[in-house]
Amino acid sequence: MKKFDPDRPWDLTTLPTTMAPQGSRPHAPVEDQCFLGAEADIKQPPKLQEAVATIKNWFRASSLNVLAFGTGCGAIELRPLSTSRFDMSRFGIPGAPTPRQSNVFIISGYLSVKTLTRVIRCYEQMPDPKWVVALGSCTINGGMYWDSYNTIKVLDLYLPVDVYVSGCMPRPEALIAGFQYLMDDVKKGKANGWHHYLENLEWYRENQKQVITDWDLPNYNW
Amino acid sequence: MSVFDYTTQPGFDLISETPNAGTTVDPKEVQLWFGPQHPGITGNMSVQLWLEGDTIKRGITHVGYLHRGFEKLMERRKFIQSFPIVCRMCVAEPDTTEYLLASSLEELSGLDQAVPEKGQWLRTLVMEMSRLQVTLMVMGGQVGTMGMGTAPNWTYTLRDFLLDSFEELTGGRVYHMYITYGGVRRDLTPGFAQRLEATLDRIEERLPYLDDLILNSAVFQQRTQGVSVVPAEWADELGITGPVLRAMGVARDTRRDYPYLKYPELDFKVCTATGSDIYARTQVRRAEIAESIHIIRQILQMMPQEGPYCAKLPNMLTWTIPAGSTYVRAESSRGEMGFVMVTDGSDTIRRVHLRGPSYTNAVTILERMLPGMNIADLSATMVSLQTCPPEIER
Amino acid sequence: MFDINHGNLDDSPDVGQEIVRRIHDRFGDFPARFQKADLVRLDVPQKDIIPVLSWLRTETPFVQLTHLTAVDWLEDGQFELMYLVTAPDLMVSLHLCVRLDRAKAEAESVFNLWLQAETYEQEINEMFGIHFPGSPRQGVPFILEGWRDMPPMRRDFDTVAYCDRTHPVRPGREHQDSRVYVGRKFGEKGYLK
Amino acid sequence: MSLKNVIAPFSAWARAVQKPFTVPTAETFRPGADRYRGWHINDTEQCIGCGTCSDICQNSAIDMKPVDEPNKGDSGLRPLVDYGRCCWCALCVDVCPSGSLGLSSNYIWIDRDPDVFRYIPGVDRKEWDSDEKGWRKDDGFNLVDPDRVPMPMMMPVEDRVKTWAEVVLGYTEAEARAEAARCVECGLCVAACPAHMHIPDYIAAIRDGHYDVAVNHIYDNNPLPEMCGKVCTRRCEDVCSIGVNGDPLAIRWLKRFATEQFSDLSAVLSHEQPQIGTGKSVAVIGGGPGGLTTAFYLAVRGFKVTVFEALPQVGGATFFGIPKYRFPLGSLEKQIKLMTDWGVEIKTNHKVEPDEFKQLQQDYDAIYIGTGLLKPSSLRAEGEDLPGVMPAIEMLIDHHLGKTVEVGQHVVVVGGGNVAIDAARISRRLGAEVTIAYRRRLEDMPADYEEIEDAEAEGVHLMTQNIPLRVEQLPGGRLDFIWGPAEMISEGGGRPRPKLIEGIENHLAVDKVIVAIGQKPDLRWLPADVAEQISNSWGGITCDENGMTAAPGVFAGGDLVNSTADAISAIADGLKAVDGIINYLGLGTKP
Repeated sequence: MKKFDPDRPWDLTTLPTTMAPQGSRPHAPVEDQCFLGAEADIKQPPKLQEAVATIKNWFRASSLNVLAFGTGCGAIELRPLSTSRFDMSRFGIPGAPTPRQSNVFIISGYLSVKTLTRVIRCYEQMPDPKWVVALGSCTINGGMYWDSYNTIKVLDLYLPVDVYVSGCMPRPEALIAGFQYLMDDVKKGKANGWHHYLENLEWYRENQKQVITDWDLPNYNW
Repeated sequence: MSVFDYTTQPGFDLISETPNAGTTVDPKEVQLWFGPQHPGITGNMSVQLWLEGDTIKRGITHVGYLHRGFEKLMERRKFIQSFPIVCRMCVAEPDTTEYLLASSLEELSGLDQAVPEKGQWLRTLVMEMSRLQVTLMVMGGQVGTMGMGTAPNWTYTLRDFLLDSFEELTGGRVYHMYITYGGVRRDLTPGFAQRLEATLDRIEERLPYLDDLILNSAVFQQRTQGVSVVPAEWADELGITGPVLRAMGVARDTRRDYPYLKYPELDFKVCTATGSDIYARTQVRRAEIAESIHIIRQILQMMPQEGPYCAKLPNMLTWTIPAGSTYVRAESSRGEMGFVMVTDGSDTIRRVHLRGPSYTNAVTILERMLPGMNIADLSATMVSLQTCPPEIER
Repeated sequence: MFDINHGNLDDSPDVGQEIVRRIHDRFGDFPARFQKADLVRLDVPQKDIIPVLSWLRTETPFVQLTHLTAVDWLEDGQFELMYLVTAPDLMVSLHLCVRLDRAKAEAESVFNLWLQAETYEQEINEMFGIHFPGSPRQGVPFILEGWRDMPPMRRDFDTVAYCDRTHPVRPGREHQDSRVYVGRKFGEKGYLK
Repeated sequence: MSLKNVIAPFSAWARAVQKPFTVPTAETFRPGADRYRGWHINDTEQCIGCGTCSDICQNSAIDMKPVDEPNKGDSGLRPLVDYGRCCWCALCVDVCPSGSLGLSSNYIWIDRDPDVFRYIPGVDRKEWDSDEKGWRKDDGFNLVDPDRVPMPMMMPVEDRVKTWAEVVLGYTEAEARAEAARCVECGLCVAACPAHMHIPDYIAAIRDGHYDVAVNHIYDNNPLPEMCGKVCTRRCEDVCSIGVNGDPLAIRWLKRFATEQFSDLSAVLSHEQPQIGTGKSVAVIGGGPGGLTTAFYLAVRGFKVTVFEALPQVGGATFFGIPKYRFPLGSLEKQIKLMTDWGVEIKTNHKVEPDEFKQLQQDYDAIYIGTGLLKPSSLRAEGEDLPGVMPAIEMLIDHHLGKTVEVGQHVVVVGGGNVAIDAARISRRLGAEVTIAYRRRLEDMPADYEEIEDAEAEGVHLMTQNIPLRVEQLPGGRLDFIWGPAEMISEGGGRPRPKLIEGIENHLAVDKVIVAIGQKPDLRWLPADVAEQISNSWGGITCDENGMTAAPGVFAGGDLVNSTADAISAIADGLKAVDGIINYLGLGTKP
């Protein structure tokens, strides 16, 4: 098994099991997870830091705001999910109309290159912390569009994914289970793909620019 | 007959995004992208708008966000391998495309004569159930775009009960993959008819309440009557079909005009309305829900209980079809859907092209309806035209 | 629709036969195939296609362009354009097929006859690289964005090779074809070849 | 806007007190429907690893993974499903020829690691393995064609016994291509065939109408394909994946069809073998299928090969053992002609004596022995040496050499193998009423089931589970065949054994008793020391994995070695000896 080479982050043969460097979901120590940017400068005793992190994560897990962006076929199950039969709002999961007000991005299936551009833009507009839920086969390994010239095959090359919900397409119940899985991860501080995205931005940019030929996305100021 | 007057087309150079000579641009104009990330957009598409205040001056439809290249993929798959992929062409209504693929290749291979009676009935049943569930969904979506929450909650749930029936019959909630070459894949389950009847009763019982919430609601009437009128003279020239056409009072329906499957044996009427506005289209859809329920009940009664449901198939891994071309059509909830199928004697499709009603609805018609429209009506207009992006770009 | 030479098309018992007869009388003896009650296929030479379509559009009930698409016959060096023209009141469609030279992929636009042809022609232009001079949206991307390769619906565009080049897949898959595997395991060999 | 319309929406409040439709939370999710298409399950006992699921999968979601060494009828591969590709269309289930694959009704699988969504159903244990519900194969919907194209036969049946013409008429071109199109190209047949013929390749060529390509594939490791195409024991068809839930592909008839398309085989066949054997010579003793195979493929490589045959015609058991209504002499001669055209020297009517064998060892670089089994086994019942009791093998040889065989009015044939059936059907054509007496049950008969059916159709009476007790002379030259009924008893494992029910004697008056209960080797023509050196306990010859006996340079094959008594095994032995001889002479690439 070759080691990951930071000079050749796009070389997939160097990656042992997962696609992204150091695993697509690094398990950073708890105190690192929640204090990024300005927050990280505040010096607090470790015990208190941990307690604050736990409380913060608990709050975060209880307010997942899903961005209303149906990127692929899986979006058809999002309406039943948000209406009375499956009723995702009873889990504290409302829909949010704009990226600026949301923190969960459901990638509902395949992404064409044209959509990927918009998805990256929306993702980067979303405030931290934020999580990506990937639905269906297409996000894992191309799905039934494995030989399509216009769709990307492996989502975690371009965006950090926190939870995969398998199925084509996953039923609303599977999605609810996926959300509960995500909530658990958030509470435990395991879901920090957003953190990972910041740390490996160059690597992600490299991958993104390989498929998006007309790169004109703004650089958001984190 | 006059050739269409296309002075209303956007006098705009799309490449440089500058107005053509002779078109004046108001300095107060604002450019706005409606979609692809927008709660009111019908699927993953977008409309680029130029606004003055909240009035749309002109706009251009942009699609391609869902392009998967189905037609290319099907050219390199065996016939049976095209069957799972084709239902993804239209996500909400997969059965129509499944039927079109099956019937077009059956026609070219001569298998169409072998489809057994029960297979035909089951196909008709699934197609009609599919129309019903999409119409329910669009009814909910229509009022949802105006910020009314109760009706969508109801219609989506009613639709979900139908999806339960689909799940029981076909093994899948959304992608049924049920209609295939030679018939269908599975027989009815015991007691299916009773359960479906119960679901239909449930829908029927709720319809008067839905009427009160939608068609009889003063708010809905105010928002939709006289809004987004499609001129009657566009009908023939742009090839408008489905509820949009029937809302003009033109009684055309593929099921009746080009009889297929068991529709000639069924008693149904073509629902029409007058006014050609959003309200009229909603009226047509509301009438079609009742009509679909009526049709499904007839099918359940008339369908033979015994018998094969699929013809004897050749080895699907080596099946070849003689060279030929054809066009088959079927009535989806949006209007006429058709498949152009070209084969060349090999074991793959040479060329397949989906002709869907959204194609002209979302681009040609929508772009010509935009000038002068209030931006608040845009979502409702798109839903009433049932612009379905996966079908446009495939 | 009254035609002074032939009488009313609507009264004809078989509209498909009748319209083909009139096209034959007026434009020439194009090969016609009566495929089913509502569909007739006509193979029209390229020089005649616009006159036929204009005549159908303006002087017959065949007023609707149901679709327009292209087929790539790579081995013949030709493109085929397929126009489906429908008489909605008579419930008959004509499939007019015209072959173009693949090296000079250019066809006359029917945008002047049917408004929605602009979208069809835009898509064919993008997906096949067939140019329709005069059609308003030629060269404007419709579906693809940032596309650098040849038009993807051409037969010589290899989508698998393109994917291998552009879109990485998740590693770790390995397939053994049972035919090959069994032959190798049991020492299948040839004694002549 | 009327007041009514303003009030109308408030009617919805009437629903506020009703029970909601909302489904319960994750702990008590609704189960999937009975037919739900969820995760894959696979009954690995039933699975044969044919890979048809992988072939039909349009998502290329299924990889075939080796899980153990292949057996005959099982490739040793099992499907691995990648849920990064699967679209749950369940075509793999509907096409599965063995019916082992299914989908469970479970539908929830969530993980943060994208690499876990792959497993081998049935091998990697999952919680849904025992799920009773879910999508299963249904008899009314078949993606492969389970019904064989019927083979045209000579009709009516009564006419068959009046002539020696071929009973099986052979496929027409359309029928052959239709039959070939049923193949799923899994290759299990390749494993089952002793000679490992390229079966899927030539079937595909037949399907596409390239018969010359097919013949080249066929001749690649079988020099007697027309014989095999007509009379092979076709073990390939026993393992055919389509045959698990349907009729196996008519591989034998397709091979026959392809070879029959060309009257001059040297026009379509070609080879590019280097002439490594120039200057070397090989003697082949016994012109049966094994010997001819060795001779042919060595001659192709430039060896000087001489075949010594005791009978006036080469072919061995394929010549004298197979009735001409199954394998006309012309077909054999066509294949022998190709061999002689390509350099095989054949000496017929030449029985090798012990002294000559010593000379051959001197003159030739290697010797191949394929003399087969010719000494009939005895009936082991009283009266077996009465006149009128004759071994089937002698009857067949006499018949094929053109001698008159007297069978009289009524014949009983003892035995249940192909030889017994052949003797019975020949006797039927010679005008006798025929009864076959077999110790075990009908399903235990080693003879080809189609042969048994044909024999019955031709009026042969089958008598099973009877044990011959003795044969007595009746007045008038007739014989009394006395037999007792047997019951089948199972002891330990193994197949059930017939056991005589004591005390019952049945009588059958017949003119001849033909004994067809097997043959034994006869090595008396070998020098005693050589015979001693190479023979084994049952009188046959033991070979190593290269086909060589204990005597250096002496190779053997066919019935003498493998005792399976079919031509294709002999051909396989012949092929093994080709490699063995090349390596023995130091001409091969193998050390």
